[in-house]
Amino acid sequence: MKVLFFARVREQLDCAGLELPWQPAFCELDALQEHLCQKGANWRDVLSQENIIRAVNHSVVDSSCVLTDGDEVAFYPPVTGG
Amino acid sequence: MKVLFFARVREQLDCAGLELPWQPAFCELDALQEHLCQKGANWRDVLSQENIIRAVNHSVVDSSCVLTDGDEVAFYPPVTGG
Amino acid sequence: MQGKRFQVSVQQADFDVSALQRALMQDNHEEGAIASFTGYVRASNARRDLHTMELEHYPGMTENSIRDILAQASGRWPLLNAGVVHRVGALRPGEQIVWVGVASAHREAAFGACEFVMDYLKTRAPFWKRELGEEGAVWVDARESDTERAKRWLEIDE
Amino acid sequence: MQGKRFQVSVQQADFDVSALQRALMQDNHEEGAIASFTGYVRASNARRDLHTMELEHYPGMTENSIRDILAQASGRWPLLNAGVVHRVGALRPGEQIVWVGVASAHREAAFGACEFVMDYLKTRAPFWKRELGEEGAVWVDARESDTERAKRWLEIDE
Repeated sequence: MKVLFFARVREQLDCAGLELPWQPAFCELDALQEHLCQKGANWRDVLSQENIIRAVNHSVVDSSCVLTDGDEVAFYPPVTGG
Repeated sequence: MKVLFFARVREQLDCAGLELPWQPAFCELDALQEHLCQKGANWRDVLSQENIIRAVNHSVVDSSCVLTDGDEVAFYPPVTGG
Repeated sequence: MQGKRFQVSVQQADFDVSALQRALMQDNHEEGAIASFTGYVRASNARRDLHTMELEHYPGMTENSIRDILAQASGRWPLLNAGVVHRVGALRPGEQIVWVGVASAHREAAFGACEFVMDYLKTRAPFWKRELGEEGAVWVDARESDTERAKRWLEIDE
Repeated sequence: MQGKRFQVSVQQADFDVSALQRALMQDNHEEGAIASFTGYVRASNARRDLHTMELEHYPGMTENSIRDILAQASGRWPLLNAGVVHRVGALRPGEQIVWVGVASAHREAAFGACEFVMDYLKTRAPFWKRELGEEGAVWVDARESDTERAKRWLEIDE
């Protein structure tokens, strides 16, 4: 499973992305996020920011959702293009 | 005084414009228009059409107005550019 | 901020939208947004197969009325530069007729002013279209919907 | 009528608005109207003198989200063709960032759809701007006014 970070989130984590071997614990987005938060205090701080946007397979999700092996998950701040 | 006709009005009158020597009778737009109507039945028909627009010195006027020697008056149908 | 520039041209020749848009940019790079509109001669028509569109205008008044429309737009929105090019003469389907471009710091003003200028151009500037097709020449009728669109701006004022 | 074509490009290279606009035209000359928007890097900023704007994006999702926005627009308005070009990488003040072009039979649809696409692009497509100036690099904050503008379209639906 691929996890990506963009912009300010990527910079704050000093990490552009991770490849995680699939675990049953990742079957929900909230559970995956909690797993990432356990990587350290900085990870918990950054991923707990209120305005963080989550996308699963290129679609923004408003609440937790079911994940399956091979999904691509991204965490990023509000967009500022255009 | 210069009087101009455009588009359908010009075609219906078969006249693009006239140079009229100034007369005190032309001191009002309505009076000038009545003078033109007296040129023949066709002129009266064409210039009496309801949607005719009148411009004096490049500005559209909604009602009759005072004219002075040297003014440029135009009669034309609703515009269709753009 | 440099002074506002209004470019107005009534011409037979075709035009290049890239060049027109570049001419709206100032050296100090204040522009964040350019909204533009280009009108084209459409091939299809309810009444006939169009082969040529003829555009007549009132020289002198045309340019004055377009400048007046641009001045009104710049009273409503914080514009930097704006331009209008309108072609006259004989045009074929697919050809460009009119271009309106508006530069501003932000897109809200650019979009609003561009649409306002087009609505007013359609109902105020002295241009007339005549369609030449298989059945001869026909003057285009003014559209009631254009008058209604132009009236919106008066309602917004109230 | 030929099928609708959506052209989407995310690229480092600059673009030519004339060429992009020509690519929206079909051979059957159904288009009466093209509305377009071009966004530029502004020089001035509340916080600092900008010397470079860096644009990051989420490859793959960016293109998908833009196509989704165009599909939504074509569900709302009778569009013929539409295109979006968005640059990424390092840009200087005065440079073009984004272009949106919409072709339709009439101007109402072209203007509406062009503004809709820009509003959604600003609030949905995964791009991020970072400003480099004398005081270092700063991520640009999302504007509340952009969120409000995008919400307008939901209110129109109700």
